[in-house]
Amino acid sequence: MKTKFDFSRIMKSKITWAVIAELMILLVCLIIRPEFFQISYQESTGMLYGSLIDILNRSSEITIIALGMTLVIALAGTDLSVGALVALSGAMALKLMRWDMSEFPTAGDYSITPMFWVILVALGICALFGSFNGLMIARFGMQPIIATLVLMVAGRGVAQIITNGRQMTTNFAAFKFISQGSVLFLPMPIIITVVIFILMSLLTRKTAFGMFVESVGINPNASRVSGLRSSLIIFTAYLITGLLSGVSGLIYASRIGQNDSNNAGINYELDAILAVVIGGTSMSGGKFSLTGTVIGSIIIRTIITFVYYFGVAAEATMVFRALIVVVVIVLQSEPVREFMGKRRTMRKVAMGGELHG
Amino acid sequence: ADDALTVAFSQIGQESDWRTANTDDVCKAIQDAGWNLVYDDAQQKQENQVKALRNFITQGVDYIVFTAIVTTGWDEVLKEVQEAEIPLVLIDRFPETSFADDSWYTTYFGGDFPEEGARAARWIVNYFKSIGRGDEEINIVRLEGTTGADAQVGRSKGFDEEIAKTPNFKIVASQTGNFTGAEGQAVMESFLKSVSKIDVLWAENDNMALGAIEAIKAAGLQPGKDIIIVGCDAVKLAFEAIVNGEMNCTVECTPLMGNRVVEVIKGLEAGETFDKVVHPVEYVYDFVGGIPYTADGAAVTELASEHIAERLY
Amino acid sequence: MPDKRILEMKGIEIQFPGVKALDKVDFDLIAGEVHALLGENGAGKSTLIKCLTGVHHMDKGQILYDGKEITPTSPQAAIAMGISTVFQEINLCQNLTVAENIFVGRQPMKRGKRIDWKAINRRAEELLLRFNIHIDVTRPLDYYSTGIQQMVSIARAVDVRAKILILDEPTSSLDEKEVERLFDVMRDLKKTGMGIIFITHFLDQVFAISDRMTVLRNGHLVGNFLTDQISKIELVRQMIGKDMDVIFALKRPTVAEGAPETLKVENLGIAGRVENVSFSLRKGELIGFAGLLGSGRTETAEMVFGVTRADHGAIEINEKPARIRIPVDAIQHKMAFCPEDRKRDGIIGDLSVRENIALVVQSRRGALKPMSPKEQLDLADKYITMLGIATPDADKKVGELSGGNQQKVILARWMATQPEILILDEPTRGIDVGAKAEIQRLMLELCGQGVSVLFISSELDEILRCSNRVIVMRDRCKAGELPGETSRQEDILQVIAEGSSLEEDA
Amino acid sequence: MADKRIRIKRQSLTNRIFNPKHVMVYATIGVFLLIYLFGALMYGDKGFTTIRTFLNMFIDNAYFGISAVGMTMVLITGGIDLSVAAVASLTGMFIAYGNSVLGMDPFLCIAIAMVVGVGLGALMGAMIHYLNVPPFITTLAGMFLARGACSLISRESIAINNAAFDALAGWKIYIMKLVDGEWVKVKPIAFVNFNVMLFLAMILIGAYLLKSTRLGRNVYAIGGNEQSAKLMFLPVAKTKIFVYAFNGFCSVLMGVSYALYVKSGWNLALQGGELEVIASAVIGGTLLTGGVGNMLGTLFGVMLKSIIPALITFAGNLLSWWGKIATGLLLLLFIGIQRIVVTYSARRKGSCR
Ligand SMILES: Nc1ncnc2c1ncn2[C@@H]1O[C@H](COP(=O)(O)OP(=O)(O)OP(=O)(O)O)[C@@H](O)[C@H]1O
Ligand SMILES: Nc1ncnc2c1ncn2[C@@H]1O[C@H](COP(=O)(O)OP(=O)(O)OP(=O)(O)O)[C@@H](O)[C@H]1O
Ligand SMILES: [Mg+2]
Ligand SMILES: [Mg+2]
Repeated sequence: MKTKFDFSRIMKSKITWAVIAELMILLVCLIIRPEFFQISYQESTGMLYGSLIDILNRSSEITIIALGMTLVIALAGTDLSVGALVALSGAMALKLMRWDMSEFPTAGDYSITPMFWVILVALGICALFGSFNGLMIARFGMQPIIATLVLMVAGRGVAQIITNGRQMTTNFAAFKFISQGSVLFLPMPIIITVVIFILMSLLTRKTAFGMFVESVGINPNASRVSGLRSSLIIFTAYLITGLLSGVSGLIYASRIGQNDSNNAGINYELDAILAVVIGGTSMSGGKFSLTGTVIGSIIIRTIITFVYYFGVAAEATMVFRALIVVVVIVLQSEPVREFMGKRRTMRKVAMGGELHG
Repeated sequence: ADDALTVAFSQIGQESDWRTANTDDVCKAIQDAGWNLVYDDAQQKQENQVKALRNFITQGVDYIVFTAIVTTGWDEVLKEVQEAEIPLVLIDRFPETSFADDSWYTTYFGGDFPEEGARAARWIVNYFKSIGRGDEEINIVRLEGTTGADAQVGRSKGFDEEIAKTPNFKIVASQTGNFTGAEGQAVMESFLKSVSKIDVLWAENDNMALGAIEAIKAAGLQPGKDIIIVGCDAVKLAFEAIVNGEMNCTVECTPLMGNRVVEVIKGLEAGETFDKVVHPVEYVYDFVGGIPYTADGAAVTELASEHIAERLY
Repeated sequence: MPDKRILEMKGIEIQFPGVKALDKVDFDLIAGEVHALLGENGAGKSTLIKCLTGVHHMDKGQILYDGKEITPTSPQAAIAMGISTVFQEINLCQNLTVAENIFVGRQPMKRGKRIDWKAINRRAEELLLRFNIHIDVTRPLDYYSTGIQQMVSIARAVDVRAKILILDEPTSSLDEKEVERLFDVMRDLKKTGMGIIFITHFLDQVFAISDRMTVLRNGHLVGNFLTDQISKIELVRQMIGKDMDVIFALKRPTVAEGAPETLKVENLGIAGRVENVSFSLRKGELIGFAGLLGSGRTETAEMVFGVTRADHGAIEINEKPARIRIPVDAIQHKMAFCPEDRKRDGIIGDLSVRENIALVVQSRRGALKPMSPKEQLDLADKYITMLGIATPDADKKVGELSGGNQQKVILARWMATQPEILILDEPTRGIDVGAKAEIQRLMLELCGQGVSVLFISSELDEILRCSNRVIVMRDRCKAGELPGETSRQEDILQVIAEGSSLEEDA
Repeated sequence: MADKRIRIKRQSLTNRIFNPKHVMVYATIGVFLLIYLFGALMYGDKGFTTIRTFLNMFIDNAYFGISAVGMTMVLITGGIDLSVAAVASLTGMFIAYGNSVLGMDPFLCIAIAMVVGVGLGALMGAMIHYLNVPPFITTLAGMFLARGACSLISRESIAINNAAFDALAGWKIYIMKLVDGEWVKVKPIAFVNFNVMLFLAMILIGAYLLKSTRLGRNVYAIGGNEQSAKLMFLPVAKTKIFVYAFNGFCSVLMGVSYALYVKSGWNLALQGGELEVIASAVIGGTLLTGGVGNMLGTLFGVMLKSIIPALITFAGNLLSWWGKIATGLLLLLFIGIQRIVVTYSARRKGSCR
């Protein structure tokens, strides 16, 4: 019974619509220019090369953040500070790394060579700020939008202070490896994303953490009475999101080999939230889907790549995005799915009636 | 408490290191001159800048130094500045107004954006001539700045007009990279896949050029060789790239405007008048050197390597 | 015939995913009668009401109102036609004042342009006086207890002067005095020719007020009876479809001589809220908490379980001092707590029955030792059969179950932890007779197995039937303690009445 | 009956005054006064205390304030609207493009913008209500749509040059004072313009709607508990759609007001303005969870929100990023105060019977 292929269940799943939307966009690409799907092996870099790889590669910054954001949203919260933390993480990393720039001595130039420290400190500071958000929300009961707004506003300022408002560059190979390196013929960002996805899946599905998050997201009071330490769970979710923003920030900084406190992570909060919602997790908290989030993020990046590749005016991205969002969201919405479900059962009932009559 | 002049400076924001250098230079020059400085950073928002200007009037400052974030929308507030009889010194960007005459500002000092675009175009054409490919079909891709920004509009226009003179040089793709490295990189990635042959990349600022270099490397091509790269602004990072052979040329757009501001204000205090529009002397930097590129000789090509040490931004 | 049928519902069918909630149900209502709608939990009573008021849309069927066919499309349309409803769950806005809750949407206007706030407050006060409630109507609703809130929502429904008044379990959080007041009002309304549909699980109340009754079972119509022509026993049989003698066979637990004290509470309290509550509970003992609404029983239970933190007093568990600040501490001490407000503090609506039942067991194990879905399913199935939870399968969302079955799920959740001390706050509220007896039986069975039970209920006979000892609360203090075996209802009422000046004035 | 009524004691006046709902507004006003005092002490000599500085708070923020009126209502229903600034920008673009490029009458352009803005608002409201899509996402899509449309119209800023429009933008009432029997403009020049009037009018209209109409009370009820509101037979759909449509109306007015302020249209105008608007309302005591908020609070929220940048400009601070951090800290401080006030009043509530 259980192994039976349950078509109606699949149709009801929110992820299904996200996948269909993604396939539709790709179909359009296929019709316009089949080369879009070309993937080749690049000798010099030892990587696979093609637009599809680009989409995966470039979506990684948002995907990684959105994975954390999924937990936050499942807890009926939001984190607006992720973009600022992306900038912060890059700033911190570059501050520690001016080592290969020594031929241009600048006052205050110093280096902590091992990558270990660079990563640890950059991620550490982001985790710290993430836990600041967590503390505000879990311990002091602030509204998430407001609590994270504080860091959204101030975070970039802190990044500027760390770097004294300067952009610094690095060609440190180990750091560049984060974005330009490759493992298994795939660019590192994709590998990092996959690893984080697996870790997050393990965390949420192989432990009871996922169920706890859903429980607290749906009914915090009842969860408390049931012995869940909801503040700890909420705190953890924001901490993870902060940490993952840091990872995303390192990838960003590594890509351009610079810190960029002004532009790094701009609007990432919106994209990450969008990815989560397109992926079928409700903003009012509760059931969540990490897979859906990944698909949501890929959809967003596909649209952007589409625009670049086909030379559409960049201004149109916004309109495109809006339309895709509307379509996906409408298809996912409760009433529409109910309506479709009802029609299906009605048809079934009608057919059954005929058979019997 | 003191009778030193109070000079107010309304800056756009801190969107790039170029801008930071500009801010630092102007602020430092004003303070070094012994005047009181009132500085305001508009954080990329026109409304903040209008507020700041009105606030300067309230504070009764003696001079206002002003960089307009966007060309239009200043009539009302500039009228108020005029009404308050505070002399206005424009730098970097020039606001359009509907005033009958040009008595509303004292002088403008800033880059000539169309000329910068034209210089890039001239350098490209000359370069290909110098290596004997002047008559080949040359494909150019362009990374535009933030759409609608003064610098983007000017540089695009100047480049278009100049390059049109040599029909075998063609712009085959053009897309905005919003003046940022990350977007320059992403757009370049797409160019590399959607355009079959790219000879030249013209990036309307150095940040985008630097981002694009990473994308070119990832595609297994050699930046600076397989694709000739021309940037704009002449920041230190671009010099380094040129010296490393990963970039070929950058057209200067200097952020150093402090000295001129001080000079103007001192002059105004002494009752002098100034030309309404003055452009700084700027260069084109490359590694080849020695290629004459201007018809009028107003600026000459300099070797990037010789200027690295003195670049602070 | 003088009877004027104001409402006829014929062949109503409603399908929810997985359940046929109503199947060819007929119902009718005569002007000036109180018509009780009865049935076990999940029988479809609330659904029928929601169908009539346009909250749910029926798949098939016909509704005649005053002889004309109607299709209620929205609650607003229903109210416009003169059908006024008090729903099962209290549905008021906590952020508005009492007066506003009564009048929102139909405020008296001054010269047609501005809301007349003075009139609202005055009329709200007058209206509540009909129910003998003297409160400050300008305070926000959440200032008052559940009972008062329930009365406010009834007042709102009554004030509409509709032709049909529907009361879906209005008495579940009212005490006896308040129920009496409500009945007085209902009798008044009857005289004006209003037809009243009354849903309740209290059979005594059914016989006290109703003229006629309709019984549903599993979404089917069982029958239609005149109140004075059916006996209680017969009615119960109709409702649950089999004879009921369990209720009368319940035996209170016997506590072994010298059984150890599992829980001892001394001078526990929160300044200004509940003061100085002391009692002790022995292994296998059941003590009942009686008292009027708002007498502080729930607060006491919540303090003992750490839901609210007590600011003075001490708790001893198994004769060792215990520090209980949050529910986690209590759970560590093998306590369990079924809260009073199951919607707010009980169910996790969007999670499945399986996950809801496994929740506390899981939380006690900690996140790192997860139960496999198989384990969860076994656990859930065990309790679904044991408690007779009506659900198609363990993966149905709890939010989609009927109220009574939700209550059973919560009970299952706690029984699964095998507690030593079980606190039940109104576990039988809003539960049908069959299930109620079932829950009482379970409770006593647990006592037999050595679990100590603290049982809060507003039904005195229930308390008296089950408890070894009865603790009476009044004005948020412990007022007295009575032996369960020998006391009568009057004794409890006596304790409550003595010095209860606040209630005397009212 | 009458004597019975007398026996009911209503809460005392102090009790009503210290109602937690109001206390938030007091906190806003208090913090505002505190900052004003601070500014006066620090920069009084630079002109912080002049009438001009005070009026500037209105003149420079009227457009945000106008939008905050609609936003307050949306927030009270428990929703949020991220599209306001984009719609305002689109309005400005309509006026600029219509007038300067197509040669249309600017007031006709405003009328068209009204239809578009109110229509988009109503559409979003309907989507939020009927399809149950979270407001954050719906209005985010609305924002993308409006910004995108704006950029598609023109990528460059366009000046508005129209005599009637200029006249409206330039209309001012100067503050005068009597010097030697003659009325002269005060120095530095201070005035009130059309935007300020519009802002104050909208606040009054908003306050009237919320306080004295059924619709306004329904807004509170929906924010308190939407499910309950439905079961209390309130017209939830109509109310929600109205609120978003009204907010669309306010957004268009913000666009008009901003166009009057800068006399141009720009696709990037007011970027991030939605956050400023939301922050103003929230600082004014509106809860994002819905059900609580009022116009007086919003008025002071706008003023408080505007006094901070003014102060920063007066400080003439070199490091702009310190400004960001200062704003962040101030926000934090303010939330902290609100939080303490709320917990305090909750405790008080528990202790009095
Ligand atoms: N929204 C819903 N979705 C799915 N199923 C539902 C929904 N509402 C009710 N049901 C199902 O319909 C059936 C009838 O429920 P209803 O609430 O009418 O019972 P009831 O007679 O009012 O019970 P109780 O006395 O416990 O309140 C139940 O089996 C319930 O699970
Ligand atoms: N007459 C009243 N006036 C104001 N507030 C009241 C009144 N009665 C009760 N309350 C509030 O309602 C709560 C009722 O206390 P509690 O729930 O512990 O009582 P209970 O005996 O369990 O009654 P219930 O049957 O409602 O559960 C208290 O916290 C109190 O603040
Ligand atoms: Mg029911
Ligand atoms: Mg209780």
